Amino acid sequence: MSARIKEYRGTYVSRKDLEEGRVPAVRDKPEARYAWAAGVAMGRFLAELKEGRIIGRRCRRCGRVLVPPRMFCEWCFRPTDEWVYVRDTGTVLTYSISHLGPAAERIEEPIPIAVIQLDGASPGVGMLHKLGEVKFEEIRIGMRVKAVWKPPEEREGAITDILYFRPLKEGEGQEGGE
Amino acid sequence: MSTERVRLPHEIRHWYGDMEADYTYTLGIAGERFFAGLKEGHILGAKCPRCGAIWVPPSIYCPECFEELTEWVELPDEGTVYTFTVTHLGPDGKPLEKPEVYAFILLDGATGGLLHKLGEVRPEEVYIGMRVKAVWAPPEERKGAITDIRYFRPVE
Amino acid sequence: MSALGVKRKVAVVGAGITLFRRRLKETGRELSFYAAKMALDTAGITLADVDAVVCGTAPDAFDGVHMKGEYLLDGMGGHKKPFVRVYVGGGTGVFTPIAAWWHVASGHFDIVLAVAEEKMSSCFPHPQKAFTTIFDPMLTRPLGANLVWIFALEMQRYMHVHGVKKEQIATIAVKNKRNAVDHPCAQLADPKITVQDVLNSEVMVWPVQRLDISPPSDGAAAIVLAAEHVAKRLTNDPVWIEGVGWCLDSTYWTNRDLYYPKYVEYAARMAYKMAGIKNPPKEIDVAEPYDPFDYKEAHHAEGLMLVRKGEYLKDVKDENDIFAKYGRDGDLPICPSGGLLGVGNPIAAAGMMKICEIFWQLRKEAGKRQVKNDPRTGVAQAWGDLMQVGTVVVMRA
Amino acid sequence: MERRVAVVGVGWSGFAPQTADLSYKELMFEAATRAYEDAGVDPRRDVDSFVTCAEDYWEGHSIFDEFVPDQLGAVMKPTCTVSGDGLYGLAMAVMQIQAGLFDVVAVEAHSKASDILTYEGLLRFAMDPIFTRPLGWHPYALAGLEMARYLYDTGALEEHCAMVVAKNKRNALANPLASYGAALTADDVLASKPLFEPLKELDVAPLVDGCVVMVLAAEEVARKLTDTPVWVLGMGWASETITPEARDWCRPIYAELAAGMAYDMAGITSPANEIDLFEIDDKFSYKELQHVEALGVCAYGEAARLLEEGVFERDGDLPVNPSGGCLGVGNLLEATGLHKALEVVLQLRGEAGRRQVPDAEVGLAQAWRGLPTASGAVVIFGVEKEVRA
Repeated sequence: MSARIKEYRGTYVSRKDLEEGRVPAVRDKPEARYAWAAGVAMGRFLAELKEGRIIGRRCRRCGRVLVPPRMFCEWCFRPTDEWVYVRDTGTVLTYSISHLGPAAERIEEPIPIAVIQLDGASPGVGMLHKLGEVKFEEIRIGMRVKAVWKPPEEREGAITDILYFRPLKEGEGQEGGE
Repeated sequence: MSTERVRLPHEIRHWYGDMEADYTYTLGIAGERFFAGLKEGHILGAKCPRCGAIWVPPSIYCPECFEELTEWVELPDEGTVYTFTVTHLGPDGKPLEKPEVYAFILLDGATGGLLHKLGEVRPEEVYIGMRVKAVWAPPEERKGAITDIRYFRPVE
Repeated sequence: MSALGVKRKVAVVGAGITLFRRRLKETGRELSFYAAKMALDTAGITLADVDAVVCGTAPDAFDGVHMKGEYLLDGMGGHKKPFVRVYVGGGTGVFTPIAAWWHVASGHFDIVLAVAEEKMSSCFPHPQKAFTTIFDPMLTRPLGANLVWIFALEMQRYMHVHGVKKEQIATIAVKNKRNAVDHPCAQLADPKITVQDVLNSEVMVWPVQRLDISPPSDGAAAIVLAAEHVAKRLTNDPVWIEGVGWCLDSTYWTNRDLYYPKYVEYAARMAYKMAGIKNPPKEIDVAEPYDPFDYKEAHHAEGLMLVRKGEYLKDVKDENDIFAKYGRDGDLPICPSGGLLGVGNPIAAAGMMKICEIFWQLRKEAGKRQVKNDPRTGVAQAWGDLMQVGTVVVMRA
Repeated sequence: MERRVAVVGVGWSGFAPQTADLSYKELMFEAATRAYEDAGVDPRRDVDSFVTCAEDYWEGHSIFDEFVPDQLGAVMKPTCTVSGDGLYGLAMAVMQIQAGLFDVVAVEAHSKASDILTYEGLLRFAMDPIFTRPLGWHPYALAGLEMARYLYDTGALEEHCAMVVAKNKRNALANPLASYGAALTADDVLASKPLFEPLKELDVAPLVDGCVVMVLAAEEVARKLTDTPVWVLGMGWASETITPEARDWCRPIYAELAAGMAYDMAGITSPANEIDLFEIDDKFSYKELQHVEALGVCAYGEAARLLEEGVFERDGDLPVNPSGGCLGVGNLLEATGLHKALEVVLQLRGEAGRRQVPDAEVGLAQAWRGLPTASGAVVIFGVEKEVRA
């Protein structure tokens, strides 16, 4: 009875009220740490990244190559069948440029990011990563890119073993996607 | 169920991470009043106009009747041990140096009471029904927190 | 859906809401109480009349309490009652009444209270730190992702596929923030905002700018649902829940084309089928699609099939155009409440606010916000997870 | 008359303190595959809706709902998460079917406790941040307080609690899914390390990993799918406030209310006479006694005596936790209730192997959400006599 309700309740507190203790508060931080078991699919994916390779899984029924790999096909609901290496080149499906860091703080150097369909993965199967060595105004959907890896000795089996994707140079990676 | 499993120990991989962030909780309407009371050396409860219950710690609503509670009642800082436990582990699960006695103290006149430590008593002397009284921190050390009461001690 | 079909009619008979603000002094339990109590009062009942309580609240990492439903439960009226919390991320606010609906429609309960709450200010200095935990810890968190990333990627894809311009999208923010001026709980109403203001606002994650986004908020909202025989006893103008739908897409959002929310379409199809709606734009008089970002209103109106894919902003060039099409006296009023962009975005409570708005609109109790087309049928929708879940409720006067 | 609903398929995976070789997704896929195979359904075609039960901090993921559909066959289907025990999920599924929305619904719950490094820290974070957390207590201290008052109130002894532990760990020896089976005496339990006196180390159910998936179907579909439908006869759930100071320290009111609701629905007036076996929450030993009484199996304060008489043994008149319970199988977090339901279903189907309770036709599963909550659910299952050949 919106029009008939006289009072909507709630007591506003400004950030300053809180910071300067005019509104008393309890501060706390949880102890919430985890060691997630990577399992079969992600365990292998991370191990392959350490070797400078990107691996997916193929479902023989629908024929898709899935990156990141999983041991099940979500469309067919059956186990996936085989490991498939995909290339470290691909095509930008969508992109943006972040002026914010992980805690939504403003950052000096904006980060370009993209969803990239890797060559060898099924159409539409992309992965999220950063872009680098590129002028922001040159980034386009459809742009061809290639992974820039950390040196082998610095890799730890993580998505960050790829530093970023850079634009393909002319004549590079012309074999294209499947 | 998949066509392949991990078998060798060195192929088992874990990924470490956390869900830790900083939080600041406003005390709320009832909490602000209650903790301000502790700072002044008072234990405040909230009285339900419908069922007459006096809730400690207080709330702005009666959990039973869902009436809004606006009447504040000062309660004595004495009560009865309703239940207690001799605690050997700290909050992180590590052993305490010396066992502590935690109790739920039913405050005289209240529907609820306070969870707190007992002091000035040996664990084997504590019993359900024991009369206890709050031992307060000196006024200048109080911060408007539950630790403004240091512990409850036997009164007999 | 079952061939059996739904047998028992369920109505909304009361609604309540708190102010939505960046930071409120009340605890989550206290905010829940305000909203729940108001819903009961406006329904003319007390908690003793309530058979069960359904709780909706989004990530525990916002309020900063593990098992947050248990924490909130007595403020929601759940003490000594059957109480359950349902959870589909940002879709929770509209899903909570869906779960409450099946409590009643199944025949087990006659009166159910549904309460949604969020207190995002607890996560200090900024809720975004908690937002990052919604991402896959191995694939996404290590990249330093913040929540806006994925929406920026989606917005870009939407603009690219349909050739939609940022100037057009900004009109949605203008409409909703202006509409919110008439909402007594609104956090970010602005009667004078222009498209240029939105385009000049700080860039967050291109193409998303500050005024494209709804703000984090504290707040709560609630409704009372009743079985037909009880509803008719309680009120002369019950608002019936005639369709419910929800749908969840794959976790692997980088493996999907983000230009269109197919999961919203599926959820809408389920709800429309149940409500017997065959031609949504003709049969729906007022809509509250989920608008945490301005482009999402377009995205979701398309998913709800209120317009054709990619055509929500067709011929919309400026502020006047959007009000002519989707204003309160426009062709199809959309987000007359002011939406999340204007009223605020305490996640689950924001979805519930949309349900409250449709309830008030269909009862003709929305005061200055009342749409002018004598509405009989309305739809509310929310969305969440990793651009993944759609929740839809169709209501009729 | 409400639409009848039956369990037509069950599946499980894990049930070990450590499942480091599988991700939680792979664990879920395994349990789901078994359940769909058991039910004879294809989830992509036949299952209309999916309900998963999880809490974000147990998983280490905010909005855990995001991470569930693929491995359950639930993509682009009505799928939701219930932040609660698996029995709540089961109740939601039943209501979805009874409302006339769906014919076949799958329910999932799991524990991947071995992914958690800071269990105590998480429990502490579940307490009220204003009134309870600042005490700086280990959350299990609340169990010590409750146990002490329960023993005082009923006259039950620590020895009785120890007997519960010995019984359940012995039952667990006959259960291939149980990780904590042991041939122990009550004296061994009494001699274990005091934690929150009177609560001792062996009074506490240790954590374990495991996943359970169940497929539920409306009567007309259930009859087509299986010759051994296990009917949901009754269900109930209830909560008390999170504020310990405002709760009843003697009686678990949440369990009394949940049981009352379930009995009303099932038309049960004398649980001890009408129910053949009970799977009851025993995350702490005293909780089994408390819950037995709350379920009306006996009067308040009588459970200890019946336990002494052997009534709750697997071959007793009223078998309680023939699976080994949480004390023998482990604390499965939100999967606790679905594991108990799984045991009841297997018993009613006559598929419980060495731990089979003879001639069981009606069984009850009950779960409590664990500290610091006072919330729980009850589901009663039954089979038709002629089905059990």
